[in-house]
Amino acid sequence: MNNKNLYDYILGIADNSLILGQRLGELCGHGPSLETDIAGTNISLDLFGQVRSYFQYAAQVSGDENATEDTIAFMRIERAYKNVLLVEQPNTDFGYTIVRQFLFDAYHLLFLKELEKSTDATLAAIAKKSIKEVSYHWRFSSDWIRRLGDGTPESHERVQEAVTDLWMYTDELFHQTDADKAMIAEGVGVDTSKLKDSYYKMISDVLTEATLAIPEGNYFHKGGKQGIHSEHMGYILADMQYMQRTYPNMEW
Amino acid sequence: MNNKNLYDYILGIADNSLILGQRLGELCGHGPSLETDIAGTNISLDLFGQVRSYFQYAAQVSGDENATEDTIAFMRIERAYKNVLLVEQPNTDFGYTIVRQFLFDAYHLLFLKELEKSTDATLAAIAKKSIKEVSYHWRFSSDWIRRLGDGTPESHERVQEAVTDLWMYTDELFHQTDADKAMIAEGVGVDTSKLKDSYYKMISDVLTEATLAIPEGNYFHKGGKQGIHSEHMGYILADMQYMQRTYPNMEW
Amino acid sequence: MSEKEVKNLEEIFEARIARDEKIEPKDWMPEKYRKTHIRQISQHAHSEIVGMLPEGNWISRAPSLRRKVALLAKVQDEAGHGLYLYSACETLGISRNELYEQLHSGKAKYSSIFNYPTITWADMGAIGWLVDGAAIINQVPLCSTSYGPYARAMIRVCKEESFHQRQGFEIMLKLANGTPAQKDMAQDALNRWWWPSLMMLGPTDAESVHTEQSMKWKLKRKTNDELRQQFIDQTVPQADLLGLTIPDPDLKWNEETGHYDFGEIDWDEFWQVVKGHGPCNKERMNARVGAWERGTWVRDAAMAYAEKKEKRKEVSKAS
Amino acid sequence: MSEKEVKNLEEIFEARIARDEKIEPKDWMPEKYRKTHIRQISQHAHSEIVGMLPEGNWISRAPSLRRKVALLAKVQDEAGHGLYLYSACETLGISRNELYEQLHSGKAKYSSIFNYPTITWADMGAIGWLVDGAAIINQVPLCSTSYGPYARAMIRVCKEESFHQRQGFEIMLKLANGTPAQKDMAQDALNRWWWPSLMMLGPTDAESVHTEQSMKWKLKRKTNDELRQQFIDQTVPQADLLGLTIPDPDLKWNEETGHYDFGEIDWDEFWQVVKGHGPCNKERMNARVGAWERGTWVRDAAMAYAEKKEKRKEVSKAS
Repeated sequence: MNNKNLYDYILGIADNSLILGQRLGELCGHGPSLETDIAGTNISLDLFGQVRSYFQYAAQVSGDENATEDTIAFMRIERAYKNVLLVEQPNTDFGYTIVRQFLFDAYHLLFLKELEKSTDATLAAIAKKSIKEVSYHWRFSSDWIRRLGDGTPESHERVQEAVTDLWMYTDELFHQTDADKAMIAEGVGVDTSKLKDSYYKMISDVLTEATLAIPEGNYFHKGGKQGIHSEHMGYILADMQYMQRTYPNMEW
Repeated sequence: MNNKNLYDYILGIADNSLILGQRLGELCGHGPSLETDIAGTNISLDLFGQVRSYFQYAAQVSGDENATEDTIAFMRIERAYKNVLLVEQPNTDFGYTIVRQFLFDAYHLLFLKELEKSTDATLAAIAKKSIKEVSYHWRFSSDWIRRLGDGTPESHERVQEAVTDLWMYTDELFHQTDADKAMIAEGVGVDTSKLKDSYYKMISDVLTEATLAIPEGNYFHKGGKQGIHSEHMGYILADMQYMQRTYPNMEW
Repeated sequence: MSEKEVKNLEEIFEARIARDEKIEPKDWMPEKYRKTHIRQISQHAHSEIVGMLPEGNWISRAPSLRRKVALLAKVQDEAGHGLYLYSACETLGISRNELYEQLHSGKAKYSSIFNYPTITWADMGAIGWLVDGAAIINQVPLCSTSYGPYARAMIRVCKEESFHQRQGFEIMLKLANGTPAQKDMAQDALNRWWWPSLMMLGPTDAESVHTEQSMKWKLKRKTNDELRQQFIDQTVPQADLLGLTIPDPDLKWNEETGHYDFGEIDWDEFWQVVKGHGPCNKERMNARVGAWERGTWVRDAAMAYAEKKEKRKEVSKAS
Repeated sequence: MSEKEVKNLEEIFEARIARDEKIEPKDWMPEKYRKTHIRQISQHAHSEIVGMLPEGNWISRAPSLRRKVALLAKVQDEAGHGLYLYSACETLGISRNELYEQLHSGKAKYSSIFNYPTITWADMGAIGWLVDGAAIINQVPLCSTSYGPYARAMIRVCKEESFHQRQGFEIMLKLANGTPAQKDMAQDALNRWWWPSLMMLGPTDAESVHTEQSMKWKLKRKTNDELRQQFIDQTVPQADLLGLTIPDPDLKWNEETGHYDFGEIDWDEFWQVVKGHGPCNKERMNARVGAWERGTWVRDAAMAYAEKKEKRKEVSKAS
């Protein structure tokens, strides 16, 4: 592959949307209200739409004429998925689901606003289109953080617990792989280290407004970007890949 | 295949143990006490041991030289699994797990005692060996029915709910497929219709002793023996087949 | 109001319906009209949201990204249909919470078809093709029903349902033209969904209790048996196109009637499922009630937050 | 007892240990001996039951029936070890419930190695080969420790652990001789488990707080660093046999010392995991506490039933 770094870089972006979209898809029909069900499904739809654009591009870049958006989505082994640990965390309850979304959306929005300036025209175009969608995701998740944080004592406690538990996955969002660094050097990739302050300010502002405490933990987990996932990931893939693995080389 | 009916008949027996063993395996390390964990794992072990004997025999009978116990266990599509619906029901809580076990063990024990008389020497031998194990399973599950039924008001209520819910899967145990009928006619298979009264007496006696009500529902579900499973089955198989599907044709 | 006045209002009301005028929420309406509409519209709304479950079951396992996106969009549409229909129902003076309460307690019904399990990917095709197909046949006439909010909701619903049906047929077509494994999967799904789809058009006219009144109020334009015949006549050529066999040995074209004759429907099964004894009645109710109960704290939080916000606004206005 | 009497008893006690006599539950023992043993035995017991989780994670996905059966049997053995060890610990006058309470509250520790995730099938091989390998090195000397019940439990544990280690090595061997995908999987597992396995032998001697006293009581026969060197010396040739590369560029045979030299261990990581910040500390505790809490009603029922049965027996005796 000529563009191994670019290929890896695209997957590094898209796998986050893929796995988060998958997690949201699991909830479809099981939400606390029809409205949240619709919104969650909508976010999942947006994310998978983005994934399709990224993987179609990755398939081109791969130089492998058998590669398609679907082979990339469904036919990799677990160690080859590059999503951050945050997005694979389980749908423990609506609090965890929303906090996971919130912590990702803030990053995602900041990231896309920079990716829009990429020297890679395709990535810039995907970013431009996605920003509108992700702005809505961010509005939805941060509104719910406010509602749950400043709602009832129970909701406050539950969402605080989710914030505290998921906080340790935020730092990985800014971790740079070798492919990331190479792409930053080429002007294609986003230098996420420059987004970190804005990110923590952005989420801290909402948490404060929601009367929630900002966790003080200073230890963080990483590994997802190197393909070292949590034990949840295997089960996500077992379902997600089930059809492609069981009925290989077919069209659907 | 010369022995299609015999092959199907073996699978019809073994798939029950396979899927129930799989369900119990999911619980390993998550039981209410170390002692129940050990017992549950032990039952799972026994069941998988039986499965290996049955499938090794089925592989021979199949006439397919590529068939092995593992291709039979892991490489079929969902519609080709012949287990009853009872054994695929989820591990909702310890009450459901025990009731599922209890309702199956009683049948399993009666069935094996007849299978021991089969004109098929291999099946008779597997049955003979398994009876000892399954007698222990039955003792374990029926003891727990007594404890839970005649324990606390909460345990009584919970186990009663499980009995009521799972009752509708009992009749399928006695449903005879075409392969079953053909094998009964040949003296190989067990005429399960003759076991039905003993079965309901056996479980009703324990339920009564456990101060539990015998459900009055007279509608029953079936379909598993024809490969029409519940929606749970796909997820069981996604996990169970994961490795074989993802890494086909390898030795482990 | 005197009995006479009521009688007078009823006459005016029936005359309006006969002239194809729409009845709107603020208009006077007979109590029976209101009750019948609440029953039918809520049953329809419940069917949409329970109907999300069997299809939702395959979102995590859809075999391609394109299909996953389409399936998500479809299930989302169903949630949307639920939303319009609950809203239409609320115009009749009942709250959404009361309607949920009726669903969760088993007092309200939903379409029995959703009590069958979705066990292969082909079921996503069969549901779109057959179940949505039958639904459209039931629903198209409702686009011109007498109650305005229901008629308007149905126009939107029907448009989307047609799209879903085409999407389902397209899934079947791809399978039917695919590998032997895929073709088997398609045939198997047709085998399992055919008869329940026929039952979706309701009991035979002889057994149907609401037909006459419903006809008058334009809640029904044709009898169940007529609708069923229409569905069969429309679907058989589609099955031929797919190269699939409808699992009914008695099915054959009748030159004389210009319709297909078909075999006996197993009405025992139908009534068993209606009574709650279908393969998934319990799972479906557990899923709905479970989601509702697990969501209580979330809905409470949203309400508490809205109240706080309102109060703060008042305080800031006052100061 | 006077101070002098206690002193006298202590002298007799230490002399017995020096003579390699076993201390039994009913024997007098210094309070510190009792406390140290409760801490170590329970930590060991907790490690067995928490250790069921990372391996239990692969039971449902084992790639063959033979491997599934072996894995089930292994995890069952670990539960069994937990059982003997809790029993041994109970002889020191503490109940199993108190021990669980200490685990669940985070007061008692368990082996940090179990806070790493098992993410591929090869991890089942690596755990058996490396983790059980390191455990045996830790544990074999305990078969002749001074406290009788602990020593006897360890004899049984060690026998089974050796079997587990061979089983793990056999999994690795099969992978290492398998397809490229399998070999990659094996190498990847070695890469991830190597350093945590070295850490299992405990902090460097300089940092180790319990060594001296433990040596005297035969809870320890060698220092952590000696044990670690033994583990490395034993494991390197096994890795060579597998054709796998140990992920340590500084690893090389030292002719002079007759041992392998090895690279710097990341002790920061070790202490982070000990402090509760490993990749799975939270998951492991949630799993244990969750199982315990979900099981309360079951344990209560068993107790209530046993009491009823007892009472009935008394009544029938009395009558």
